[in-house]
Amino acid sequence: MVKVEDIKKEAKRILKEGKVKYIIGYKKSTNGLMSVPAFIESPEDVENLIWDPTCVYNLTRFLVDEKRRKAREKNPDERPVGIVVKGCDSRAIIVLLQEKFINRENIYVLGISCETTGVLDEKKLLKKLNGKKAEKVEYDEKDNFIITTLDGKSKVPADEILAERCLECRANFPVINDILFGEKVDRKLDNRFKSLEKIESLSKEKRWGFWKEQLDKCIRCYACRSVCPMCYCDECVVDTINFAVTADTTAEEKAQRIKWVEKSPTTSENFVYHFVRAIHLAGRCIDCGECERVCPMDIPLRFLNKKMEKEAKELFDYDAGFDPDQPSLVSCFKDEDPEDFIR
Amino acid sequence: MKKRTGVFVCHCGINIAGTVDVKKVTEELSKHPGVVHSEDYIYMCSDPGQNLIIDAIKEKNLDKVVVACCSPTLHETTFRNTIKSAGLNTFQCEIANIREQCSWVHKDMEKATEKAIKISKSTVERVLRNESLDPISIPVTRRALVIGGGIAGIQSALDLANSDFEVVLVERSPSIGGHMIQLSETFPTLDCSQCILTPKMVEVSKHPNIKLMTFSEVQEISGYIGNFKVKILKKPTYVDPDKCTLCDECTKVCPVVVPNEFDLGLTGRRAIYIPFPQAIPATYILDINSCPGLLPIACGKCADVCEPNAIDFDMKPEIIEEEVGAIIVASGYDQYDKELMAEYGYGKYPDVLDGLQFERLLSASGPTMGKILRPSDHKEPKEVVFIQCVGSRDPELHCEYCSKICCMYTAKHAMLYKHHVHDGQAYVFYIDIRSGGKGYEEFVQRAVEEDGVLYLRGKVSKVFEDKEKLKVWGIDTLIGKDIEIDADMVVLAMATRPSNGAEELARKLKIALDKDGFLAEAHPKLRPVESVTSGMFLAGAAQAPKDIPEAVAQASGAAAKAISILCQERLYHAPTVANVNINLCTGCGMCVDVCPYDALSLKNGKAEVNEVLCEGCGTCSATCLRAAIQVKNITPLQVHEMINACLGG
Amino acid sequence: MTDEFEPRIVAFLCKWCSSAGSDLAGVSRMEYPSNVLPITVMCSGSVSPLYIFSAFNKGADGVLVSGCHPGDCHYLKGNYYARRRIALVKKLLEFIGLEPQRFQMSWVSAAEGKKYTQVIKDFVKEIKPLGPQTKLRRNQ
Amino acid sequence: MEKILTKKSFSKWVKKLESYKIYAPVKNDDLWNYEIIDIPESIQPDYPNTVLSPKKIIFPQREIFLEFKASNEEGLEVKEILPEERPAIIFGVRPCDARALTLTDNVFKGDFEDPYYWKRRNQTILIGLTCNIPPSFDCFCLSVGGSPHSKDGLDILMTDLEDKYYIESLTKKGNQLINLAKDCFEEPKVMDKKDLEKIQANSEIQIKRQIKDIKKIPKKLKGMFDTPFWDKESLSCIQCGICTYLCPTCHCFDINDEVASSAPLKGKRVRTWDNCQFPDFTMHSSGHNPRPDKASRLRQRILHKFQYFVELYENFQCVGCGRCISKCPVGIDIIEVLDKVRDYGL
Repeated sequence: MVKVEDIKKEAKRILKEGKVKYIIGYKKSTNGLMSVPAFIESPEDVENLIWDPTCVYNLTRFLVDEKRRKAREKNPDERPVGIVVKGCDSRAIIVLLQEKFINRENIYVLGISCETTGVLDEKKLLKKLNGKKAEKVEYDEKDNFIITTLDGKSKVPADEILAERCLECRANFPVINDILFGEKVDRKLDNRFKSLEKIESLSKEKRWGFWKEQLDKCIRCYACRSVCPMCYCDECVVDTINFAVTADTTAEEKAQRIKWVEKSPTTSENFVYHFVRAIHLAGRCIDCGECERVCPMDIPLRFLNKKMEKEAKELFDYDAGFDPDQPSLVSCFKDEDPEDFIR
Repeated sequence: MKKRTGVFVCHCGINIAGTVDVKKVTEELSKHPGVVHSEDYIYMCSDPGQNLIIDAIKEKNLDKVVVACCSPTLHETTFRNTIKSAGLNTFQCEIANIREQCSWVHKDMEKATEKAIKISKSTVERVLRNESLDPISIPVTRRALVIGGGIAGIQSALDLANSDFEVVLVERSPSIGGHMIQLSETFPTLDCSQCILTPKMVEVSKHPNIKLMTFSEVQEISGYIGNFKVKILKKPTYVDPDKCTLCDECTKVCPVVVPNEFDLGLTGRRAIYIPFPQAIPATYILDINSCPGLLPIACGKCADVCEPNAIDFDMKPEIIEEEVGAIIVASGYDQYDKELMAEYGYGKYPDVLDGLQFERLLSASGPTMGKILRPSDHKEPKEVVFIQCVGSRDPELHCEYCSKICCMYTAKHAMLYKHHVHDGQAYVFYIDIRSGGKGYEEFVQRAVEEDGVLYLRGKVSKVFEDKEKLKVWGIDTLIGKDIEIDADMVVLAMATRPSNGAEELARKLKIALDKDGFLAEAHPKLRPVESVTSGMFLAGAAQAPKDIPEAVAQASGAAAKAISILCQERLYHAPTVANVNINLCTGCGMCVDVCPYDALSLKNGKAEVNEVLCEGCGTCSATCLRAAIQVKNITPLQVHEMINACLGG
Repeated sequence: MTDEFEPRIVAFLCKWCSSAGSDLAGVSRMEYPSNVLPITVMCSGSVSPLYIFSAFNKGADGVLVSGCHPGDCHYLKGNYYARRRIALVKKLLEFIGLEPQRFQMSWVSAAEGKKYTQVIKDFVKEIKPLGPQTKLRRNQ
Repeated sequence: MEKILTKKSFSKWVKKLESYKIYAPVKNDDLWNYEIIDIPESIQPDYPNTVLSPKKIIFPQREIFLEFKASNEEGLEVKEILPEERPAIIFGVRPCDARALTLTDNVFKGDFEDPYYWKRRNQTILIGLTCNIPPSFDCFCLSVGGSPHSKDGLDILMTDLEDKYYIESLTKKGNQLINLAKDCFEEPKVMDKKDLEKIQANSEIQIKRQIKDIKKIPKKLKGMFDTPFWDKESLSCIQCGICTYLCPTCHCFDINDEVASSAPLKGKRVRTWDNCQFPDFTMHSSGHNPRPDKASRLRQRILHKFQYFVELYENFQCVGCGRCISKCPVGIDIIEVLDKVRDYGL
């Protein structure tokens, strides 16, 4: 079992030694159960770090902010940033390295193995507790979570309230790390695309009905792309019309912007937005499931990305987030790529 | 400034007007935003038609032109030049293809007209957003590289050198001369191959404009037309050619004998040897693979006897970098592999020879000094069977293509055999006789009529040894009978295939191969000496099987093509190339990965286009997730607006 | 003219093969339905998924991407990238329930005028029974 | 007017309201949202917070202003589009959400009365429901001037008394609705009134979260514009639009021309919600962005709600519904931020 004391010890050491400028980790929130991202700058603050099943965030998203901030600074601190990652999050680091968005030497990775479980799904937990508020959720030695409510402690099999992505996790172990916490345990997974089947097995019209209902809910708050570590573009192609990139952007360049998608949250526009996201994440999405977690309208966005992940695997034998040196899914090909769909 | 577009709709006689209501197209287009002038005319490409355009540009102050007519492959250049003469940039004209893609393929006038209107409108939307561009100018390195020192390479090198351009001629074997120097006599004139080739070889070696690099291989090529950078690996010969006096003392002491490549194994040579007497450069070389050891302790006898101290065991491979403006690839051919021809006993029976071996037997300087003798028992063969199309024209088992030269050289072989062995009989098994070429048909007839060569139309099924004879089983399809010949010798006209290593060379040069592995020309009819990569040309049998006159002709053609580049101080390249918006670029490098021309690279974390290399294919633009790269004048915005125009209204 | 539904198909044709192939169909006077609106691009590899989404968004009843056969790309390998990208787009569109017939890809060489007409004929025939594409079409 | 409506009579009453477009909270999967109800029986007044407040009905995320068409010959043709003329009723409005509309009203009147907003606002009747128990863990209406039984902005307030509702009609519009079906209602008894008071008092106690000394905050904020406070507080913000889109008081919008076809040019002019947390929100056409980073955007959100709005309209632009807290993807808690503001520099 991962001991938070070990993480704290290492965090304290690297901060004390000045190895990192700060550490991105998890801390307790002020208002309830879930953790919140923590930005720890001093060894004293290390005490705030926690590790429990509420540490859902993919903190690599904040490396994007870090890069932007650094670009603005006149004399940036060149030391690396410490970052706490789970297996899925570590794959995001791989893709960011692959796309040269970050450099290996700019990060110090504190990798945590999820061992036999993962992180929880807040909505599932709320249901499990019939709307009662949980005060605390902890790992135990086995495959259970220990939940504390006002009524006391209880043990729940982790699988019952585990996030969907964790139930379909392809590697719960950080593929990249400078220091590792926890054991490398292989979770047995019969099919990492299992949940997709229930949509794939629907008839075409039912699938359309499903997606129309889901995407019609979209309010285009863009939380899905905002939380996504792969959506690090300075400007999303979806936004082009509103964006003059810098003061140097000429009128000519501005006139060249295309409105691929309107701001209106109508069926057609929502579809194009989510298509663009899915296709741009094909071969890049590492299934951290954050887009789906943050969606205020509960749109099962993970399915779109998962579908692309499945096709990448099945058609092209491609897995994102394992090899920083491989070319991206759509920037390479094999002679024997399938073409049975082509006339 | 508001855009002022003129639309010109061509009737093309009735070719367009027959199915498209051109008046309606003209009228509809006049309503299109941005269009200030539209008119139709019976033949836009005629002089009066072009004058209409010029006049309209002047009168209406047009700055954009759309001509709705035939396919842009036909008259795009015409009309671009037209608007140029009226003072507009050539890129301000676009063609709406309403003939090939519309009037010629539809019958319903209403529907065809509607489609023609949409095509024209979408073309207006495109031209409205075209940038005025000027061709990209590139300085030229006025030297050439010729790869391959056979007859084609030699001819190209000499043509270039005589036109006063410096040439680097790279040959991977120790001497230039290629396969031609192995030949005895050449069809149809029967002049001696060595006699006509050696003067050219000497000219190469003495030419002040030619830098000859034998025993060398091209290792890496970068750059682009006009400005290639080439890395050449010069392999060590362990003999200093400047010191070697060709005294031949070394071979006398060398203890090693290995098959002689020049004679295709019909003779042997020492580990230190000269490839053949007339080799250029004229020097001995040490074959490291057969030499017992470079260390004096292992053998070193040759060095002991070498008076001028030409032998240098410490010679190291060298990498030589050259800069050139054009490249001619003349990497030649090889014969089809003998392992693949087991049914004819090739490689198993010593008296089954291939065409080149027979050339050596015929050669006055060959292993038998020009006498025809069986390798097995040195007896004169009285019955010789020549088999054509060995490995050629056999799509099931071997090569699909015709090797082209075999009909002629087999006739020559049979004829020369008869000249040597007057009482002998020559048989030729053939599928067809292909003797197109000046004096070729007459030559074949001469073999039949004057030399009594017996031509049998059919294939040989098997060759096997039977009591000192080679039994040849075949069929004569003309009389429909099985034939059995007890031959003393069998000569196989082996298929011609791309030389060993051609594939690797093509990869280094980034030029394509055709389905048979020969180097692919840019266009089979109209650009037969150009490769798909601009600035690289093809000569000789590397591109397809060829005889000597053809190889020489193509070599001169390639040289002329190369000269057409080298004679210019600057080159011009289409300016419709990719363009990076560095504000959007995140430097992920996906465009760099997909670029087929290595035109993209990352510089300071942003993609950068080498405009000279870029061919404007736009694969980068479709790959970029951030829309940070686009090809000029076919930008995503233009396509977006074209989609809109196609579907709107 | 009948009131039969006439689908509007946007066809992205690569300049060197498929557009040339369509020219050949023209030169050979091979007739085919007029439902296709050709947009010639430099290479099938330059067809961004955004073009496809946008065409459907703007009301195309069908979208065709056509390029050179593998190995024949004028730009050596653009069509290989296209093949991969289009496969993904096709899977995505089918996954959300768009009729697969509405989005197709073909290899048409400059010599295949006949094939081009066949591709168009089949395309039109297959999507006519589906009626107008309203799923992804912007409500105008 | 005060009445009693038994739960049995409720659907009877609603049936009488058929001429109105009726909205009510509806549960889809696990989400509650206001939707148009066809079968009036199905209105369930017990529900947790809807994801979006009734703002989405009065001030829809997409509003078509006009349609346009242009060509070389005919010039520009413009057709104005106004919201459909049809009175509407929203059932089950939480008091905080109704209060939010009274705040937003300030913005859409003044020098210019927004015809689209007011058209919808005036033809919509709001029927509220007292929050006997808080609909969210994150409610803090009491701190910002509201309460679980606030009547601000409502036409009718219903309070659930187990087997019946206590009905308080607060406006003429409310009275009209009751008069449409007089026989459904009874007069309240003394006991009912007592029950009501008990429940209302109890409902306040249940609100656990609060911002202490909130009155000090506007003044405090004034001096905090140029402090590093915002950098630190915004570290975990991912700049999505959840907090503002879900906020019942946020009302920023963008107007765009949605071009359906460029040839001939035609399309619609459309108003959509906009969001101060989006990086392009204040992007000038010059390329300059006065709020270039997330710190300045978070600051804007807090300052607008707790300083600028107070200066203009003497009210916080926050009703304490807690949506921004519950749905923030990274757990940013506005109460915590304001607590820190209050204590900043002390």
